[in-house]
Order: sequence, then C-alpha cells, then structure tokens
Amino acid sequence: MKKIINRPEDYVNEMLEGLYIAHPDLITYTGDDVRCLVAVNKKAGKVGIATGGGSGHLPLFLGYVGKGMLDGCSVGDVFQSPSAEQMLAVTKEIDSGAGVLYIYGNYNGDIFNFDMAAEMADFEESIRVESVVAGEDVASAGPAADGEKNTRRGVAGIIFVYKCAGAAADAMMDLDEVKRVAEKAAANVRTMGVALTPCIVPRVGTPGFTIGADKMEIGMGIHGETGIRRGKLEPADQIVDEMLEKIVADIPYVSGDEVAVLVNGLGATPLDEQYIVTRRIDSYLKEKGIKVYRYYVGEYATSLEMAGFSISLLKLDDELKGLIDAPAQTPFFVQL
Amino acid sequence: MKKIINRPEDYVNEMLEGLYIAHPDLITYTGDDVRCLVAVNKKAGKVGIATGGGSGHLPLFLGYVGKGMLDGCSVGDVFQSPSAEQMLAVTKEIDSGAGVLYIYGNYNGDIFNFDMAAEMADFEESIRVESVVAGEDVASAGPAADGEKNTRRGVAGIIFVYKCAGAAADAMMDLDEVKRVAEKAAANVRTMGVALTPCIVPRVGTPGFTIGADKMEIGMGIHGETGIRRGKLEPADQIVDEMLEKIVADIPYVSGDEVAVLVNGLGATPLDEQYIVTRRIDSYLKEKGIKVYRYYVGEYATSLEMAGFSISLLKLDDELKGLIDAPAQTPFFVQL
Amino acid sequence: MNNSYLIELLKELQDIMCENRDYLIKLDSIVGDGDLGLTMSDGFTAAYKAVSASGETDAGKLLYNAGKAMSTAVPSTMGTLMASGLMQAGKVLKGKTELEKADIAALFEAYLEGVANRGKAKVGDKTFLDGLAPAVAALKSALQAGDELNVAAAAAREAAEAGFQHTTTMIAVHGRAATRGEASRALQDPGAAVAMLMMKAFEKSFLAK
Amino acid sequence: MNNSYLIELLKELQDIMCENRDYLIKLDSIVGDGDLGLTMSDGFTAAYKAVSASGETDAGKLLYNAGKAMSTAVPSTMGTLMASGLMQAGKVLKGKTELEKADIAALFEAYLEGVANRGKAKVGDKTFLDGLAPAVAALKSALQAGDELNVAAAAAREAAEAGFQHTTTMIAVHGRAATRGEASRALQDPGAAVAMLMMKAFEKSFLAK
Ligand SMILES: Nc1ncnc2c1ncn2[C@@H]1O[C@H](COP(=O)(O)OP(=O)(O)O)[C@@H](O)[C@H]1O
Ligand SMILES: Nc1ncnc2c1ncn2[C@@H]1O[C@H](COP(=O)(O)OP(=O)(O)O)[C@@H](O)[C@H]1O
Ligand SMILES: [Mg+2]
Ligand SMILES: [Mg+2]
Ligand SMILES: [Mg+2]
Ligand SMILES: [Mg+2]
Repeated sequence: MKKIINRPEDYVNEMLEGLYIAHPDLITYTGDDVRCLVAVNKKAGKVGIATGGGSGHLPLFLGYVGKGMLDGCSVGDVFQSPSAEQMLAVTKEIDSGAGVLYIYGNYNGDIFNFDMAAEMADFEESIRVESVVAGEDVASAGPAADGEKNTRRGVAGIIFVYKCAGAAADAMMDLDEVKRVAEKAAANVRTMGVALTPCIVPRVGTPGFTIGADKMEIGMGIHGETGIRRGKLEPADQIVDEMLEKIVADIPYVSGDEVAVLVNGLGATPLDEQYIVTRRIDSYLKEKGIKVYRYYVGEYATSLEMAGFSISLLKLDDELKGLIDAPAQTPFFVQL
Repeated sequence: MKKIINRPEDYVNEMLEGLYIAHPDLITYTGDDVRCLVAVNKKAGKVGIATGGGSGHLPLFLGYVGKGMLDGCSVGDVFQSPSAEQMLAVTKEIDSGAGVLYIYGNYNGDIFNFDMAAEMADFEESIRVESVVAGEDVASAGPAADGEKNTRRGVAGIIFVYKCAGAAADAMMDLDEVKRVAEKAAANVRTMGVALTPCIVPRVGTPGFTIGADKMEIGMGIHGETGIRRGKLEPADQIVDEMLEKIVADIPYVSGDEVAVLVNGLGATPLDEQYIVTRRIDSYLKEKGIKVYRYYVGEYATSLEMAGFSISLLKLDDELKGLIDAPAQTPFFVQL
Repeated sequence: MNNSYLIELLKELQDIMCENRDYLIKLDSIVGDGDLGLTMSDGFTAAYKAVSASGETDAGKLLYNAGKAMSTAVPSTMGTLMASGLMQAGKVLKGKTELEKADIAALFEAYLEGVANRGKAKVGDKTFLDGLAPAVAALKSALQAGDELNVAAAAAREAAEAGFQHTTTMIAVHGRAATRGEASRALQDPGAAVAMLMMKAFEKSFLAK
Repeated sequence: MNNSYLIELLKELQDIMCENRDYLIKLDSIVGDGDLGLTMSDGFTAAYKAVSASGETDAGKLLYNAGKAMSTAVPSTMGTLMASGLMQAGKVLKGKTELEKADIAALFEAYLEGVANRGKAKVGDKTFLDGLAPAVAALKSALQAGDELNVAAAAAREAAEAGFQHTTTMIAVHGRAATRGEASRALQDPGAAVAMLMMKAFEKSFLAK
C-alpha cells in the first residue's frame, strides 16, 4: 500500500485537520467533531444545503461547502456513511429558519442515515428538512420504471445538483423552490465511468479488486462496484464513444439540446488524458447536434488513487443555465 | 502503458485541442500552431509575461495563462522544450509595446531556446525581452556560490514567481519592475519533492525508472531525475519533516518569517494525502516560529501519473503578500 | 419485568454478536464487504454500554438511547437499520416502567417496523426482515396461545433460524448482494443471520434468569 | 565556391547524421536520454531541406535559415546548439556570395562561437565543444600554413576524433550526464561525437567533388 499517510485509523481525521488549516476563510466544523463540516460564511434566512458521504472521494463531498454551493457536510470513514447524529449536528448548525435540503448519493447507508437525521431534525429540533437523492450512473441499473424507486448509484453528476441548488439557495429561493431545482438538475443529469486500476482503502490495505495490465472496466462505480463490461484497453476516442452512446440514449439527449459537460478524473489519471477525452466528447456531441454550453474538466469526484474517468451530461434549460453560471467559492470550486 | 490516449504522437496536440474546447473564454493560440498558447484577454500597455516548457506537467505550464498571471506559453512535446520559433510567435502576440518577461524553469533545452527567442525578438522584432529563470529544487544541487550560475532545477515553486510577476504586470508595473518582483519571488522560494512511482512518457511507452513496491525517492525531479536518497516508504509526518528540514535550512527561513506554502501533488497522489501532509507542515512550521500566510494545496506541477508530492515555501514581505493576494483567473488557477 | 430485563437482553445481544463476529464477517465476505461482524459487535456493544449504567427507568427512553448510541457508533447499512429498530421500539414503549408479556411482543414488532420503515424492503427481498418477520409472527402467536415468554422465545428463535435458512431461495434486491442478480440466490443472507442471532440472545435472556 | 558548396556540405551533414543515428542513440542512451540520434538526423535533415532548393545566393542567409529550420524541428539541447552554430555562421558570412578558404575557417569558427555563446560551456566541460574546438584550431592552423581545404579538413577531422576520445578524461558539468558526477568520467560524450561526425562530413564534402 503505497500511500503518504500515518496510521490508517487517523487517515480521515488528519486529512480533515489539514483541510481546516488550508481553508480557514471558507470552512470550519461544528461542535468538537471535525467530521461535521460547515461553511464559515452564513447568509441569514437562506435555505441551508447539506450533503454527506464516505471519505475517499475528494473533492467530493466536503469540497463544495462554501459560498454559493453547500453549507455543510458530514463525513464518514473511507467509503462509509457518516452517522445520523453527525448529519443532525450539521443540520442544526446550518439551519437559519428557512429549512434544510439534503442532497446526497443513492447508497443504502447514506439514505438510511439521512432519513434518520431528517426525522431527528423534525422530531427533536423542529427543523424542516427535504431530501433529493442523486442517482445518475447509467451503468449501475436501468432507468426506474414509473412509480418505482431509482436504483442507480449517485456519482460525479451530483456536482451539477449541488451547483444548481446552491445557486438557487444563494438567490434566496425558498425550500420548495430549491428542492424543485435540485430535482430538476438530478433528473437531467447522467453519468458513466471507466476504471483502469483499483484503489486501496487505507484500513483494508489491499486493492478492492484486481484488473489485468491491459484491461479496463467500463461502468465501474466509485467504490469499485462491478461495471457493465471488462475488456482490453482501447483508444481514448473509442472509449468515449462507447460511454457517450449509453449516456446520450438514456434521457435521451437529442439534437438541439444544450448541455453542461463534466469530465471527471478518478484520481490517478493525468489532466492531459482528461483533455484528450474532452476533445472527443466535443466532436461526438457536435455530430449529434447537441450543443455544449460549458465544460468542467478535472477531478471532482475521485476514488482515492484509482485511474479512470467519468463523463456527466446535464441537460439545460434557461433556468439551469443561469444557476450553473452563478458565482461560487469553495475550497475546490471557484467560479466568477 | 495504461493511458487513456489515442496515438502517442498525437498526445500533446489532442490534449491542447481539448483545452481550447474547454476554456474558450480564457485561452487561444496564435497563428496556426496550437502549441503557441495566448490569453484571450489583452490589456493594452501591460508588460507581457510568457513561459514555456515540455508537456506532461499540467497544470504547468500553460494552465496559468489567463487574467492576472501569464499572457502566453509555448508548449513542447512531453518533457521536451518548445522551439525558439514558437516562443517568438508567442512573444510577438503578447507584446503590446511594454516588453515581455520570460519566466521559465532551469533546464538546458528551455534556457537555450528562450535565449534564442529573446535574441530573435530583439533582432527581428525590436521587442525588449527580459528573462527570469526559476531554479529552486534544493534537492537538485547546492546553492550557487557567489557569482556562479544557479544549477538547481526549476519545479513547482515557479507558480509563486508567476503569481507575483503576473500581479505586478496586471498592476501596470513596467518591465524592470515586473522583472525585479519575479527575481525577488524566485530568490525567496524553495522546493523539495518525493516520488513513489514512476511515470511513462507516451511515446516511450515504458517507465523512465523503476522503484521498489515499498520504496520512495526523496528529492526526485519532475522528469524522474535522481533524487538525494531512496529508501523505505515512511509515515507521512516523517517524510514531511525530512523535506522541511532541508528546505527551511536552505534560505534559511527563520522564526518570525511569514511564508506562503504550496503542497503539490505529482499526479496520482490523492488530495487526502496532500492534506495529511499539510497538517504536518503546519505543526512543523509552527514549532519553528514560521507563520503561514496562505496555503495552496492540489496539483500545480505534475509528472504525468507519478505518485508523490512536493512542498514549496515562499518567504514573504509586504510587497509579495499583496501580489500573492491579488485576484487571478486562468483555466487552473482562480483566486478572488 | 422492568428495565433491568432490557439491559440483560441488550447484554445478551452484545455477547452473541461478539461471539459471532467472525461468523458474520465470513458470511458478509461472501456476498458483501465483510464488515458485518465488526459493525454488529461494535454496534451492540455501544448500545449496551450507553444504557447499562444509565439508571434510566423509562423503557422507551432506554431503548431509544441504545439505538442512538448504535447509530452513532456504526452508521453502516445494518448498523443504522438495527438502530432504527431500537429507536422505534423505544417510541412504542415510551412511558412504560413495567413490562408485560404483551410489551415484549410489541417491542419486537416495533423493532421490525422500525427496520422495515427505514430500509423499505419487503419480506422475500432476502434481508434481515426474512429472519425477523417470521420470528415476530411466531412470538406473537405463541403468546396469544398463552405460552410463557421462554417458550415463546424458543419458538421465535426456531422461526428465525428457518427464515434465515430460507433466504437461500431468494434473490437479493438490496445492497451489495443485489449486484449479483440470480447468482445471489444460493447464498445465505448475512442480515438474516443477525436476526437469527438476535432471537438466540432473546431465548438466552430467559435461560440466564 | 558559392552556396552550392554549402548545400553540398549540409547534405553531407544530413547523410552522416542519418547513417549514425543508431550510433548516437546508443551513446546518448548510456549517459542521457537516448534521443540524440533522432534529433541530429531529424535536425540536419530539416536544415538541408529548408535551403537545398531555396535558390538563396547569400551564404549568410542560407546558413541562418538552415539554423532556424533546425531549431524549429528539434528544440532539444543539441538541436538548439547546432541551430545556434548555424545561425551565428550565417551572421558572420552575411552578404557573401563567393566563399574563400578563409570564409570556410570563419564559418566553423563562428559555428563554434554560436554554440559556446548559447551553451555557456567551456572547453573541458565534456561537451560538443571538446570535439569542435580542437578541430577548428587545426583547420585554422592548416589553412594558415597554406594547406588546401581538403588537407585542412582531414586535419580538422583528426583533431575532432582525438577531442572526442579525450572526453573520457573529463567530468560532465552540463545536462543529464552531469548528475553522475565522477561516474561520468569514463564515458564518451555523445555531443563530442556529433562534432567528430561533422568534421567527417566536412572532409567528405571535398572527396565528393
Ligand atoms: N433495505 C434493507 N432492509 C433491510 N435489510 C437490509 C436492507 N438492505 C440491506 N439489508 C441487510 O443488510 C445486510 C448487509 O449489511 P451491511 O454489511 O451493513 O451492508 P453494507 O456493508 O453492504 O453496507 C444484508 O445482508 C441485508 O440483510
Ligand atoms: N552547455 C552546453 N554546451 C555545449 N554542449 C552541451 C551543453 N550541454 C550539453 N551539451 C551537449 O549535449 C549533449 C546531449 O545533447 P541532447 O541529447 O540533445 O541533450 P538532452 O537530450 O539531455 O537534452 C551532451 O553530450 C553534450 O555534448
Ligand atoms: Mg457489509
Ligand atoms: Mg459496509
Ligand atoms: Mg539526449
Ligand atoms: Mg533529450
């Protein structure tokens, strides 16, 4: 396990301590639990937005707490949910009377704990909480049938939900409106990933899976969940085409649509490669008549030191465009 | 060679094409050569600042072209200098009559070509060009004796030189002043790195060196240049202490000093680990009475998919503080 | 019976989960990520610790607090579900300081309800519910038939065991096991094993007396 | 002599670098990154191509343009140094359309100067200069002694060969080889080998006539 760490047990808390040291102007924590992260900046009367999830995905989840995006985040161990108690502590700290929206990924542990936290917030603190669950990995399951629960995993596309909801809250929309916007963004985003190498959870010490030296796995999840096919590594353009074919057909995105595109590195994939991917995405979408309104390229939701990337598309209307364009400032996301 | 690329020969140009697609509001190229990158935004009468160097270090070098930092950058093949002709093209494009400052790293190929470009700019175009060469890797050589040439390699610390000089030029200082500021920053910065794994130049196809599964190399350069010692991987705190001991003793940085700190990931090292490193840097410097004015943590100067990190310290005075704090907006560096 | 019985029951739960730590790890390693032995032993230990010396006399509050302690200690899938069960049981028994036979049935019924509400799984989905639901049914009908608690508990344990074994006929639709689809059928569900262990502990809570 | 001789000379340089591509790769692989064979063959090919059909009659402009083409094609250490040599020779011969014996000496002297100015190395630093400097000295003294160009060129080639062999007594202080310190001494310098090949090509440029 080649990692620059001290004791694996201290991994998460030491990372958090470093984070507070580096960004004292933007983030702090509530109570005496470094895992309950909240924004320094508070806007009276604004809807609070909280997220949370396991560590090991930086900048996700906590990296988007700041101005114009999220107000708080509870952090679990690597790939483990934080507790309802921690979520509740964050909720209490960020509520300023306008209620709190939870936005998080579609994982059992997170759902159970956020639901419990929402009940506690209501029951113990009389804080109104609403929830939006992001699940947009087209590789993880088919689309939900009418009235059925969405069983898709939430991955990098959640950034778009944060951005839109964060901008809506910053514009002082009320909780119902912020929730509506978050739901719209969540309904309009689709993601798919590909992994080239595994990652190692520090306390486990060995890779979660193995993959041949010349192999890739299309559709793998950000905790190493099985994808849709494992095969020989192909040229970048071919990989992008296969991924986009699945993504574009899903909503579907059609000629005339405008989209925001997120190219997300999983941890060990150089920016160069992400831009090579961007180049192909652009010509693929051009061919389909889909217009790209804005690109985001870089590491937004990682899996420790996994090599690979994901592509997310967000279908835009005028409202979402305005929200995507709004300024934001967090430790990992600055937009003027 | 597990890379998401097409033909290795197309690696650099396809990466650049992706870059222009993603950041059309900030960067473009001059002539018909995508390797001659210039800022979209032009400020009449401002000193132009150009850099350049081999590819494979993103965000270095080209990622800092935009507002408040650099105006142009010529890009070579992976780990290879761009040509004097390309540097000249950039120089011509960014000169607005106030002259041009070259800031680049201390490598033979770059020096020879920038010198040649400066001569051509003077000879063929009557553009006044000055140069500042960054060489701050304390592991690469001893300090230059009086009157001797500095033989240290330039690494991640060059970002601080860009930032200070960029802010000075943006404040409409003249070429001599901008050069003075750049020289001051270059004289006040020191860096040291550690590498855990090698990287693969796409056209070569095999790692530049090998390193045991439980080994690290302290002081390795960003092209895999030999460091000062190879040994068993140690806990993060111990590695940081060894590196800081060398860095702090070098200028030296002393109690009462104020510094800016750059923690730089080399490509495959997760942000979590970089923050664990940040945490230790903070307590180490506190113990020495050195005050940290600002932290920068993330990937600023990489070596493709190499695992490892570097630490850079910039000693500040009031002038440098003001320049470090100035706003900037480039594809990879946004500061409000 | 009063809260000293509930504390005794929580101690039996703690002990059985600790004794079966490796067994649960083994089961969960086959279908999931192998953490179940850790989360159940840590979780029930935290629950017991939180209330064993609290002096709390309200049965509802005691169970609710035990659940909160568990949820804080082990916010994993099963950790949160077990916490939800305890907390729901706490809500239902709130205000009671003396417990009748019917209260014990109500406790497990509420526990089942708490888990079901939280997890939104159905019986037959190959989860914890497939161990606990038949046990609660057996417990209730035994008590309705006039059996003593120790006899009813034995019946509940038997039903839980049968329910656990029966999970090898089901396809998993929740959690990590669900990604295996049809291939999950032949495998025993680790969560249902926890239900079986709970009922064993319940049975033992009377033997110990 | 006029520019057709210079074009002939550039062709010989191109040919010898292409023929010795693998030899230079091998030498550079031992002390450096192994690219020297590629950059010298590509670089001198680009230089020759740029001017061979240009019809340029000014000797200075021809050499300057050849140098610029080389610098654009191969902006590596030796590529840029060789380009600087050609460009400096171009500056010195600017305006000439007819070349005397002394002009040829001036050409190589300027080439040496161009490389030395660019690279700021000294003779003895184990570089290209340690091959070319003795060759230029030998060329000049042979011509001063009244020798014909072909005889003087042979003397220059011999001196370059000796200079190249002599690099195994020196410690590298520039470029990648310098990181080896004392360990670099026993190794032949690849850049000095290029100087030796240049002088071989120079000698051949008269044999061919
Ligand atoms: N929605 C659900 N309702 C009830 N039980 C569930 C549900 N989802 C999963 N489980 C149970 O949880 C068990 C796995 O628990 P645990 O190891 O904590 O999960 P993980 O480690 O995958 O988060 C399964 O064997 C199953 O019995
Ligand atoms: N400053 C210098 N002046 C003259 N020659 C130099 C200088 N530095 C290096 N060289 C020559 O360059 C040769 C290596 O050239 P090249 O392979 O292009 O370098 P690299 O690939 O390391 O950039 C060395 O063998 C040496 O002769
Ligand atoms: Mg598990
Ligand atoms: Mg688990
Ligand atoms: Mg070389
Ligand atoms: Mg080279």
